[in-house]
Order: sequence, then C-alpha cells, then structure tokens
Amino acid sequence: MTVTAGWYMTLAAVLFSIGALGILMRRNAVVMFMCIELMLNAVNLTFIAAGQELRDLTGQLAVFFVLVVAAAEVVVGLAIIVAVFRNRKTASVDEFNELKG
Amino acid sequence: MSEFFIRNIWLVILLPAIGTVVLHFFGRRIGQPIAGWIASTMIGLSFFVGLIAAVPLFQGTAEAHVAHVFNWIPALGATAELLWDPLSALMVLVVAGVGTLIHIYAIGYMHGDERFTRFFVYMNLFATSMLTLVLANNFAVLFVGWELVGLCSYLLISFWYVRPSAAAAGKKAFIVNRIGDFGFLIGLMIIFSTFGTLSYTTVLDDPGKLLGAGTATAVGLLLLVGATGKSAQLPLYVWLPDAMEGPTPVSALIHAATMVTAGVFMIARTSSIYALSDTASIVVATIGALTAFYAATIAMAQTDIKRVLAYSTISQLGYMFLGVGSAAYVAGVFHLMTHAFFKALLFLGAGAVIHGMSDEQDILKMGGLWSKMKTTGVTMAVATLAISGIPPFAGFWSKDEILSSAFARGGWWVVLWAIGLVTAGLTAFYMTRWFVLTFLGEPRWDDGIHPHEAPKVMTVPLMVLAALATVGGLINTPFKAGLEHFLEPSFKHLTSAPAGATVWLLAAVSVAVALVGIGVAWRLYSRTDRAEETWTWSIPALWRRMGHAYYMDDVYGTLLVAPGKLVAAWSAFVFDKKVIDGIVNGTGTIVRRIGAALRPLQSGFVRSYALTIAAGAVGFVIWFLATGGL
Amino acid sequence: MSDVNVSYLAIGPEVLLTLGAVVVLMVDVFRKPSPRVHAWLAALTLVLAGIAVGFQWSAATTDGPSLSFAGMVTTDTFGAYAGFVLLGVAALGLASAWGMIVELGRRGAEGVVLVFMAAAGFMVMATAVNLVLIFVGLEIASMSLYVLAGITRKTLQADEAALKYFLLGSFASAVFIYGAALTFAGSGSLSVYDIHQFFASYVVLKQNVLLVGMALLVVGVAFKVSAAPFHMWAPDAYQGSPAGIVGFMVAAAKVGAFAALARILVYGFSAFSHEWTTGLSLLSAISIVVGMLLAVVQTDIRRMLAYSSVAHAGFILSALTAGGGGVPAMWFYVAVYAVQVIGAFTVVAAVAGPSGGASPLSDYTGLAERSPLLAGSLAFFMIAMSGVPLTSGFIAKFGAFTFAWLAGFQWLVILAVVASVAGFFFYLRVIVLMYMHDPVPVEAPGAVTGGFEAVGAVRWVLIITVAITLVLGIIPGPLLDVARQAFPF
Amino acid sequence: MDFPILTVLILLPFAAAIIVALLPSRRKELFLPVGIALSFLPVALAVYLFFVFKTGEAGFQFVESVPWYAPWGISWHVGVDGISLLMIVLTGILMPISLAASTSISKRMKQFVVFNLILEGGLMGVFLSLDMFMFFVFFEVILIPMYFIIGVWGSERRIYAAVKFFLFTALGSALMLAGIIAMALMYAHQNGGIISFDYLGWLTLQMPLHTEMWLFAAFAIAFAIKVPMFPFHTWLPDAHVEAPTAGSVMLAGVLLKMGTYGLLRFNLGLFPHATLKFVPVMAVLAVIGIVYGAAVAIVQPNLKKLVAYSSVSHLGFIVLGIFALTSQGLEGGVVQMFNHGVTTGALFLLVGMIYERRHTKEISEFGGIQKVMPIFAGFFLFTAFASIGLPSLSGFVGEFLILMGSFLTLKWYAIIAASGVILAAVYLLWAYERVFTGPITKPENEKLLDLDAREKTLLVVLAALMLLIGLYPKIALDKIGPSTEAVLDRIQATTTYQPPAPGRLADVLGGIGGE
Repeated sequence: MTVTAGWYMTLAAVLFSIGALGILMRRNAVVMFMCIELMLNAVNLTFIAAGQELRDLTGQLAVFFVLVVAAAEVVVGLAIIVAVFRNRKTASVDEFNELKG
Repeated sequence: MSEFFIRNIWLVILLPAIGTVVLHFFGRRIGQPIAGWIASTMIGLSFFVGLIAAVPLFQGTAEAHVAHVFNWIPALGATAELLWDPLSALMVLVVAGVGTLIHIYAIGYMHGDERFTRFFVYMNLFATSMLTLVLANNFAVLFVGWELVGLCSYLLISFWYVRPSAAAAGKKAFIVNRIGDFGFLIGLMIIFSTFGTLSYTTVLDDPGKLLGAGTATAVGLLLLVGATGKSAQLPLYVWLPDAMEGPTPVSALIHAATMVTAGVFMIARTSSIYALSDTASIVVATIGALTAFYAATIAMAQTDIKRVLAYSTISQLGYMFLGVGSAAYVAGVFHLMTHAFFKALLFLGAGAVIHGMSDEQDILKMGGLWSKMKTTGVTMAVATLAISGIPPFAGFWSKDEILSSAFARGGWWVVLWAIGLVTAGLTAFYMTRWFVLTFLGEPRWDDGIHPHEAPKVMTVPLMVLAALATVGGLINTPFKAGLEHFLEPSFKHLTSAPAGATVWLLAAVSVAVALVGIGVAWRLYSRTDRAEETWTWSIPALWRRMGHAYYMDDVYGTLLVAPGKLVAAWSAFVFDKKVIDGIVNGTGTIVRRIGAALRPLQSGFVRSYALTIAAGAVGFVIWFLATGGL
Repeated sequence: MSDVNVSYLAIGPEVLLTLGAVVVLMVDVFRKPSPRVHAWLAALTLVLAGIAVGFQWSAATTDGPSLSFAGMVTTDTFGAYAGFVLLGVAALGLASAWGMIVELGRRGAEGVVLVFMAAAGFMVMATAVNLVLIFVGLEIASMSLYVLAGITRKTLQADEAALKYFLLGSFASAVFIYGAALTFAGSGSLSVYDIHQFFASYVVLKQNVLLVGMALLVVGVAFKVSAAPFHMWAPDAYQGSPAGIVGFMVAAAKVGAFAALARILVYGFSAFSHEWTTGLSLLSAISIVVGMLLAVVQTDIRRMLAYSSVAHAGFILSALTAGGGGVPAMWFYVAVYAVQVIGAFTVVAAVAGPSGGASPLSDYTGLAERSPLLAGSLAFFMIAMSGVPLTSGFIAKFGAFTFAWLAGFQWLVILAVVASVAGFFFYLRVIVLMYMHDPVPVEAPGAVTGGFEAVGAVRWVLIITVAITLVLGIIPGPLLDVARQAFPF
Repeated sequence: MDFPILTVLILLPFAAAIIVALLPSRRKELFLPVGIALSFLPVALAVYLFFVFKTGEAGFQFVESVPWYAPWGISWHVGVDGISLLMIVLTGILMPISLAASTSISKRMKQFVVFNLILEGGLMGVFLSLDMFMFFVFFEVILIPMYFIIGVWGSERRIYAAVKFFLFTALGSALMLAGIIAMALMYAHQNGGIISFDYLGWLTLQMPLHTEMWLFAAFAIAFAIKVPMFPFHTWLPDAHVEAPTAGSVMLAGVLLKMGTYGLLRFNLGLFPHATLKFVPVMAVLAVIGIVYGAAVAIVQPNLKKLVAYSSVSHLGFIVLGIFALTSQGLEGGVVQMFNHGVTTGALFLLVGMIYERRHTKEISEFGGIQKVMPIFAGFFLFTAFASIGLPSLSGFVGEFLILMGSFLTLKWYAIIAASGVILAAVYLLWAYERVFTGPITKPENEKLLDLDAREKTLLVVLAALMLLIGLYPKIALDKIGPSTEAVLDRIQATTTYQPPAPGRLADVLGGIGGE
C-alpha cells in the first residue's frame, strides 16, 4: 500500500490534537508552550502534505512563514515566561488565578 | 323691558356671579357687613330681573323662550343655552326670592364671624349655580349647576372646617351626592347615545320618538338615582342630617329651601321621559312615600332643634317625590314652593333660637322661649301649622293636592296615599313636639344663658317668610288653580286633579289626621316638662332606634365603607407592592443570579479557559459540518 | 499570480509605522531624549502613515482595488478604512497611555514602538488577502499586545494577564493557521481571492475539509475579537494590563480582527454564506448574552468593560450575519466603538493611575463632585455604549440590528434589544455611583479620593472622543457613507 | 417654506441648555434665572403657533422635511396637527413653571437647569416628529435627563426610583425599536427597496393581520409602560415620590402623555385592523387602571403617591377614550391629556410647596393647616376639584367627553369607568380633610408660612388654564376635532369599522330594562 497525503494529514491532525490536549493537561507554562509549538508543526506538516498532493509550492512556502512566526513566538513567549518566573518563582500556570470571576 | 330681560335671561345668573367674583377678590377690603349687603343686593337684583321677565308669562302673553349663550362642548351638543318657561320662572323666583331673604338674614346671623365675606362669596356662588341649574335648557348645563350646588354645599357645610365633624360632614355630602351623580351620568350617557345631543329642545320635546320603553325606564331610574342623592331620598339621604353642621342660613337655603329640591325639579323637568315609563314613575312615587314616612318617624325622636327639621325636610321632599311620581308635577312643584317658604322660615327661626340661646341646640334644654322671643315664636307657630297641613296655611294646599292626586291615580298609588296620610299625622306630631318643647312650658335652659330676640335684620325675613307661609298656598287652590294654569305649558302629561266631592273628602281626612297628630303631641308635651322621659320609657327600644336614625350610618359603614377600604388597602399594600413589584424586582434579581452563577466558569485557570476555547472550537466545527457538509 | 508586482503604496503605512518604531528606538538608544521628543516622533509617524493611507484610499476609489506582491496584499477602500481607524486608534491610544509611557521612563520608547507594531500588524491583517499573511499580521499584532500587557513588570496581575493572554493567544493563532492549512488543502490556495474563484469555478470536492478550515479560521479570529465562548482571556487581560493601554488593546484588536473576519468570510467563503451566517448568529447571541449577564455582576470597572466588549463583539457580529450588506454597519460599529472604548479606558486610567492595577467600581463614588470632566465623559461613554440615541452607539446598534433583521435573524435582534436593556443596568450603575452617591469621606480606608485633574493629553483625548461620539450620533451620514464605500467586494 | 418654526421649537431648548451650560460656574445665582428666562422663548413660540395654527384643518401643518441620512431613509420630518399642538403648548407652559418652582434646589443647579431644558427639547421633538426614527430618538433621549433629575435631585430612595424608571421604560422602547426596524424594512420590501421611516409613508403599508398585531403589541407595550397602564404602572409612584418637584411636574404633566399620544398617533394610525382586535384588551386594562388606581390612591399615606396613583386612574380614562374609537372619545382623550397635565402639574407643585416647608409628604404629618395657609388650601381645593372633574373646570370637559364617547361603543366599560368619578372625589376630598381641616394637631405646623408671590403666580397661571378650558373648551376642541376625526376616518376607510353616530341608535341598551 502507498502512503498518500491523506495519511500525513491524518498524522498532522493527530499531532495537532495531541498538542491541544497537552495545553489542556500540562501545568508548566514552558511545557504548554512546547505543545503550542507542536501544534504549529502539525500545521506545517499539513501544509507540506497538501502542497505535495496539489503539486503546489505554496504549501511549502507557507511553512517558512509559520516557522518564522513560531521562532518569534519563542522569543516573546520565553521572555514573558521568564519575567513571570522571576516574580513568582514558579512556572505552574495554576498559580496564576488572581484574575477571575 | 321684560322682553329685554327674557332675551338676556343669563343676567339672572350673571348678577350673583359678579357678586362672587367681586367679593372673592375684594371681600377682605370691603369687610363686613357691607360685603353681606352687596351679596344680598346682587341676588336681590336677579330676583327682580326674574320677576320682570316673568310678567309676560303670568299674563300668558309670552311663549317659552330659549336663549343660546355660547357653544360649550359641540361634540356633545352641549350648548350653554337657557330656557325661560313657567317652570324655570317659578324656580328662579323661589330661589332668588327666598335666597335674598336668607342672605339678608345671614348678615345678622354671621355677624362677627372671621370669614364673614368668604361666607357670602360661597352664598352668591351657590345662587349662581342654583339659578344655572333651574334655567338650563341642556342636560350638560343642568349638570354643571347640579355639581356646582354640590360644591357649594360642600364648602358651606364644612364652613367651620376647624370642627372635624363639619369637615367630615361636608365631604360626606359631596361623596354621597357623587354616588347619585354616578347614576345621573349614566343616564346622560344613554340620553346622549340615543339622541346625539343633550339639549332639552331635542330630547324632551318628544322622547318617545327614539326612546324605547325599556330605555325610558332605565333613563328614568338612573336620573332618579341622581335625584335621590341630591334630594336626600332613600337610600342616599344620609348626608343631609350631618349637613346641619353648616351655619343655619345654609341649612335654610341649601338644605331646605332650594338645593335639595333640585331632584324634584329635575324629575319635573324631564316629566316627558317619565311619562314614557310607569315603572319609573311608580318607583319615584314609592321611594318618595317611603322616605316621607321613614324620615318622619326618625324626626319624632330627635332632640336637636335642627336635626328635627333636617329629617322633616327629608320627609317633605318625600312628599314632593310622591307628587311628581304620581305625575302630579304641578302639585310637586307647588309643594316645593310652599315648603321652601315654611321650611326656610323654620330653619331661620331655629337659627334665631340658637342665636338667642347662645348656640344651644338641644330642645330638651329649651322651653318657655315664647315670652322671650315673641316674633320668632309667632312666626314659628305659623310655620308649624303650615307644615302640619292646617288650612288655610300654605302647606295644607300643596300637601293635600299631592295626596289627592296620588289617590286619584288609583291602584298602587292608593297605598302610597295611605302612607302619605299617616305621615301627615306624624308630621303634625313631631312639629308640634318641636314647637312645644322649644317655646312653651317651663324654661329648661342651663343657667348663664339669657335668651333674647334676634336683631331686625334677622326678624324681618322671618316675618316676610311667615307671611308667604300663610298666604303662599292660595295661588293654587281647588277654587282657582292659578299655578296649575300657569305651569300648564311646562308639562305635557298631567294627571287630572280629582274632581269636586272627593277633593273635599280627602282634604277633610288629612286635616283630621293632622289635628290628631297635633292633639297627641300637645297632650304629651304641653303638660309636663318631663314628657320626653315618660314617653320614651313606654317603648324605649323603638324610640332609641328612631333617635339614632335606625343606625343607618353604622350599617353603611360596616357594609360599604369598611370593606371598600379593606379592598383598597389590600390592592395598595399587598397586590401592588408584593405581586406586581415583586415580579418587576424579581426579574432584576434573576438576571443578577444567573450572572453570579456564570462567574465561577471564569475560574482564572488558564487551562480551563483553553478547555472552553477548545470545546467551543470543536462545537463550532461540528455545527458547521452539521449545517453544511457530511 | 506569476508576477510579483511590487507596490510600495500597498504596504506604505505599515512600512512607515515600522520605520517610525525603529527611529524611536534608535533615538532613544543614542540620545536618551525626553518623552516630548518621542511624542513628536510618534505624531510625525502617524501623520505620515495617515497620508499614505489617504493615498491608498484615493487610489482605491479612483481605479478600484488592486493586488500586489504576488496577490498577497491588496490596496482597497476596505483596507484603507481599517488603516484610518487603526491609525486613529493608535493616536488616541498613545495619547491616553502617555501617562504610562512617561511613567515607564527609560523604557517609555518601548511602549510607543509596541503600539506602532501592533497597529502595523493589524493593518497587515486588514490589507492582506493571503491567509498566511493575515496570520503573520495577526501574530505581529498579538505579540506586541502580549508584551504591552505585561510592560510595566510591576504588578503580579500584569504578569498574570500577559501570560494568560500569551498562552491562550498563541493557542488561538495555532488554531487559526491550522484552519488556513486545511483551507489550503481543500481549495488548493491561500489567497482569499483564489478561494473565491475556486468556489466559483470548480466543483467542491473536499467540502468538509473546507468547512472545518473555515470553522477554525473563524475561531481564531473570534478569539481576537473576544467573542464568547472564546472571550475568557479578555476580562483577565484587560483587568491585569496597565490601565493606560487597555483601551488601545481592545479597540485595535477589534478593528484588525473584524477586518480579517469580514474579508475571509464575506469574500473568500461567500459560497458558504448560509453556514457561516447562521454560525455567526449563534456566536453573536452567545456573546451578547454572556457579556451582558457577566457584566452585570462585576465589581471592577475594567472587568465590567471587558465583558461589555464581549457583548459588543456580539452586536458587531450580528451586523455580519447579513453577509456583505452588513459590512458597512460593521465598519461603523467598529469605528465608533473603538473611539468609545478608548475614551472610557482613558477615564479609567486617569482614576486608577496610568499603570495602575485594579480599578474597583467603588473608586468612582461621587466622582462627579471630584472631577466633573472625567465623570461627565465616562457617563457619556456609558450612555453611548448602552446605545441611547444622539450618540454614535445608538446609530451603530441601529444599523447592526437593521441588517440582522433584514437577514432574517429576527430572533437575534429581539434578543439583542432585550439584552441591551439589561446592559443599561450596569452602564447606569457607574453613573449612579459617580453622580447619585456623595463622595466617600477621605478617611474611609481604601477610598480613592482627592480630585483628579485630567492632565493635558488625557483632557484632549476625552474631548475628542466625546466630540466624535456625539457628532456621529447626530450626523452619522459622512462616516456611514465612507463605511459604505469601504466595501469593495 | 418660510420660517422653520417647528425646528426652531425643538432646537431652542437645546440651545438654551448649551447657553446655560456655558455660564461661568462661579456665577451660581445666574443659572436658574437665565434658565427660566430662556425657557420663556419656547412658550412664546408655542403660544404663537397655537394661534397661527389653522383651525379646522385635519392634516399636518408647518411641515418641514430634510433628509437626515438618505440611504437609511431617515429624515428630519416635523409637522404639527391638532393632536400634537396642545401637547406642545403644554410642554412649553409647564417648563418655566417647573423651573421657577425649583428655587430650593441646593446642589448642582447648573446641571439641573440644563437637564430640564434638554428634557423640554426632547419632548418637543417627540410630539413634532413625523419620522419614526426621529421620534424614537427623542422618545429615548428623554430618559437620560429625567433619569438624572430623579436620581440626582430626588429624595431618599431616588436611585432605586431612577433606575426602575429607566429600565422599565427602556424595556418598552427596546421592543418598539424592533417594531420600527421591522416596519421600515417592510416599507422597503413593498416600495422597491427604498427604505423609509416616514410616518406618512408607513400609513400606506399593507400587512397581514398577524404581523399587524405583533407590531401593534410591540408599540403598545412601549406606550402602555409610559402611560402607564395597569400592570406596568409600578414605576410611576416610586418615580414621583422620589423625584424633585420639577421632575414630578414634567413627568406627570408631559412624559406620561407621550404614551397616550403614541397610542393615538401610531397604534391607531398605523395598525387599524389590529386596533380593532385589541380594543377589548386595552379597554379592560384602561378600566382596571381607572378603578384600581383610584382605589389604591384612597389609602396612600403619602400625598405624592396619592397624586401619582390618581394619574394612573386619570390616564386610564384617556386610554379608554382613545380606544372607544368615537369622535367624542378621541377628542376627550386629547383634551384630557392637556387637562391632566395642567391639574396634576399643579397638584405636584402644591405638594412640592408644602414639602419645602415641612420636608415631609406624609398626610399624617399635617392636619388643620388651612388655618395657617388659607391661600394654599384654596389653590389645593380648586385644583383638586378640577382633577375630580367638577363641571366648569377643565377636568370635567375631558372626562365627560370620554365617558359619553366611550359609552357609544364600550357601554359597560364606560359605566364601570364612571365609578371612577366617585372614587376620585373620595381620595382627594379625604386627603384634603386630613391635611387641611380640623384643629392643628402638630405644633410644627402652627407657624407655616402661606404662599409667597412667586408661588401664587405659578399657581394662578395653571388655575386660569383650568378655568379657561372648563368654561370655553371650544378654543381647544375646535383645533383637536378635525385631526381626531381624521384618525377615525382612516380606520373607517381601511377597515369595516363604522364609528357610531349617536342619535340614530333606536335603543342602545337593547334588552336592558326589559321590553
């Protein structure tokens, strides 16, 4: 049997879901952030797979954008997390629930 | 001359109106007694205007004349129009004439009262309203007068407003009258919806054209409700006795001579409607007879010099209702006139006595005033004889005509005649009792009271009225039915007064009954001063009931007023506050509750937020797939 | 799409803003100037960008919309309108946040820069026709906002706000871009125009993929406009972030996100209009109800305004349920709401202190006595937001409801009008506190007393925002006409 | 078109408000006098309008129409007919009076005057608008100043009252807004997509009965809350009791009339078929209001609440007259709107005056004060009788017309309503008795001062009006009549309804009385 784009897309969907679930489950801000990265990479996989199937470079082109954005997000995100960690000496998001209601 | 006045008959109304306005604004500066004289002059003038204008009618040279003044409420055909016909002429003369005398009398009676001028403002306002009432040629105008006299009676009853009883009495009078007006209004609604106008000219000319018998009955009865209110008939009479709280001239003018007769006048005026419905007429007559008897019994046991007269007024008004109910309109109006004379006289006399006895009103504490107050005594004697129906005094002729025409009507009316006859006896009894206890026998008044005759300004009107009460009846006798002939044009459907022999028979009977009444009272009261007790001991229960007017006020209080207040209070403090406002405020609370219930969802935990977002996203995806694809 | 026709006009405003940001940074690094200089530089940048947008507008109106950069960016009235509003929002936002920027001292310049970058990002969202580019703009803007949220680094609340905003924001962005990917997979293209063409010219094979993609795109944007149930970050972020800048955060996000939403759905997915109009009507209804109900019970005015912004997102969405016809109403609403919300938060900032944290409603007791200008303008904004006539708020609501009704969503309109009555309840409560209660005596613990003198910038912001809100309430014509032109597709 | 008198009439008060707002804040003594002086301009204009108004013409006069925002079919469209004319005059007259009665306002006088003037402008707008959008705008705008007047200058529970007033009425108008939008789109649907809010244009709309009934309900609820009719009335007592005198006067005097005016102008005008269907409902509510309001008024311990509930009763009469659908009823309804404004306005003034002296409205706090305040007592009694409906005073003309008119079509309702005439006498005279007559019970009442010149002048004006309308109502009726007739004619033209012509009915009571 041949591995069609459909398989890749399914895999990507699975990865995306895993990332999403990770966000819902993990307590540590950094890990949650990694899950987001995972989701973004799932998106990349989708792009590539779709591009491959459509014989269209746009998909792979899009990946570059996403990667860049992801990189930028790392910068900002880690900065914020570090700043917060400095103030609170913890990265567990469950500690952050002053604002509610 | 009289032509001019007939055409501008509104002058009759205008003159006292001017008096009202002038005194209202400048009364304080004018001061007493001038203010009183101005008021008297004004109404006096309108009396003369009326007199002059009436001359052609007396001569029979003039037809009834309608004067349009201005268009008031076009949509209702409510024009300010006045009717000058024998009936209104007679009423004007009675009202303005007696009114003038009482005004003059009041100058003396109200002397020294701090609100002297205010009193005359009200008196003139009353004259204005009453004259409007009688001159109206339009139900709307009639209603204006009708309500305004009610207003004046309210103002004058509670004239001494510092006395809570006076204030309460005034309010009671107005409200009870309003209850009557409720019926009156509905009557007017039917009339309007039937005729499309309220003008007599259309409505009363030949109501049969549009008015079915059933409706005629309804109208008749509804107007009667109004009349019972204004003329203090059963069951709405309760306000009149309390109305005695007012100054005596008021009692004389408003609550004896004029205003209370408005009901009678109105029924007489609308005779053509009652002619369409025997039912209505019978009810009128019956109510009249019953009221006459009922009030007479109460009058027998009263000890307040004015209350006796008040109940006697109710009783006499009952006679008038019996008269107009028997379609003996002339008789009714005739009695209205004579009653105006002698009842006004009685009240003024009572006023003079109260005045002389320094505000003592209990007849048990009087007696022996004859020597002290000659003029008053004599005039009162005349009045007593007149009301008791002793010929040749005025009361005899009118009352007798009523009774005889009731008898002549036959059937049920005979019963009413019988009641009327008995009442005549009672009348004679309680009036004699009143007279004897007041003027004859040993003095029983408290020490420190020095009875004295009233000043001329008060006694002169007494004498004039006494004269009228003596000869006033002669204008309409079986020998020469002058009034009958005079009023002929105003009434279409009259019962023919009974013929020769019967008249005399009936007359003899009623005189006899009256004499019996006088005799009994005389025997009881002229002997001993302790007669009251001895007499009451014999049948105390009944006597007490009569003394308290059969506790009618309490009955009304418990049956109507108390429950009414209860309902009002419930709807105000339970239904309005709890139920309606409860719902209103409830919704607000509910909204806040839901909001508060939703708050915990916003828990502050990032992961729960993420969960919501994820769930929302999934839900959204499913929704789209459900609506669009698959 | 083979040729890359470069058009500097198309990206002019964004470029200018970025340049402005760079210049400000450089000047700050090398000259350590007073805030006044930053102010002048900022003003200059905004003016230049404004002029650029003006050129865009005139170009678009004269010779229609044009594509450039290989069909990734368009120059049309739609984008230009968004540009205008965003620049205005940036200007007002900066002015009202100026107190904060001054307080930041050395790092003040960063505030200016971040505002510019956010504005630029949202402008990209509005002008880009390529889903990936829209995503890029979205991210540029979002990241600037994340940082702005925590810029003061003072209060723990600010940290929390920043972190929450960041985590959830990037989560939503991931969802968005996944939607883009699926759309690409389904339609073979990332350009809104080509997607439109695709529906027009081909048989849709992968309907479900496209539907899912569209759904995820909508979710991603709905998050930015804080429509329920994707709103939960908003109250926390708006409450925790420095008061001075919140107005800008709310307003700018709404403009950019709604621009993207309208462009993607109304044009790109016009073929699915039945699905997404009903979908949006649901979203709108939920947002209105949730926003109103939760706003009623708030005790902190910033949370209250946050929830009210959720409700307003719902109202704006109700305009979009009418599809393309509703876009002018949406534009009008977005613009006037942006002005109102900035004005309101300006007052909040003045009361709480520019970089202050919480602002409990109790601080507003008797404000009318202490500072008539602040109380008056806040009261006016409350009235405007609650949609009373003779304010722009009423015209906006009226337009939105009219189009929703026209689109056959009567139930939504009735729900909305009833809900806006519930809205009166909490908007009026602020007025009650400010006008109908007497001021709290000074010695009362924790009570904010002492008169606030609205300092220069703040006063001007208030005067301008109030003026705009009032004038547009009486003479809505001009802006409505512009908004109608700003709908080229 | 020459001088745009109506537009000026609407804008004058707003201009006046701006002028007052621009007065220097430290010149506190200026605000009220200037405000009063400026508020005389609208009166003058309104009275002038009253006399130049062409009597006997049914249609709208002095019509001006300027597009406001054409694409949405909104326009500034104003006009006056016999129905709105009196409301304009009433608004104009009451404003300076209620301002002049507010000398005792202590705090924030400037805002107070400004809000009052805005209120006046809004009211003028409501009564003169012929464009439904414009109408709604003013209808809604009025809430704001009134909300502030009650909430800021009211007494103890003012906030509760103000919010209640606002939310209650806002809820009503929210539904009406939906209705208006629906109508406008319906118009567009029937007229080639051209949307329009023009009232006259809407008169041409054709719609299925059920739609018409829904829209009728949407409008009717809004107006019924304003009136207020029976189940929706509870905001009124609270608002009145808490509001300052000026607020109460304007509220009872004019704001309530927005409800009855709306019912007459829009419900009857736009939804004739639905009107016929709804007559029983409205009549029942009206009659309940009459009796219930009066009954509740009887037992009120608070003078202001008493007058407030009396308004519920009186407005019940007006609604009954309107939905009787007879020329007399409509005419009476309109003239009664004016009368009620005058009499109730006067009553609230009087209550305010005594409140300023004793700082209580509790009836039990008084007693026998006629002794010390005879003039005050005189005015109170006069006004009371005008409100009771004593012939020759204004109240009677309206009630009489209404009763006579409604009897033609709503026999039994009219009969029940007539009982309100009794109850009115009960509550007012009983209150008078308890407050004014008898000996003075409370020492603090012994040295009450009687009315001063200012207060007398205010009351004299109103009393004169009561007497004028009472004695010569034609001056108003002639102007009202044609317009109300037109409303009736339209219903007759569009439906099968035949207004009854009194006089041609052979036997209205049918079976009653037995034949």
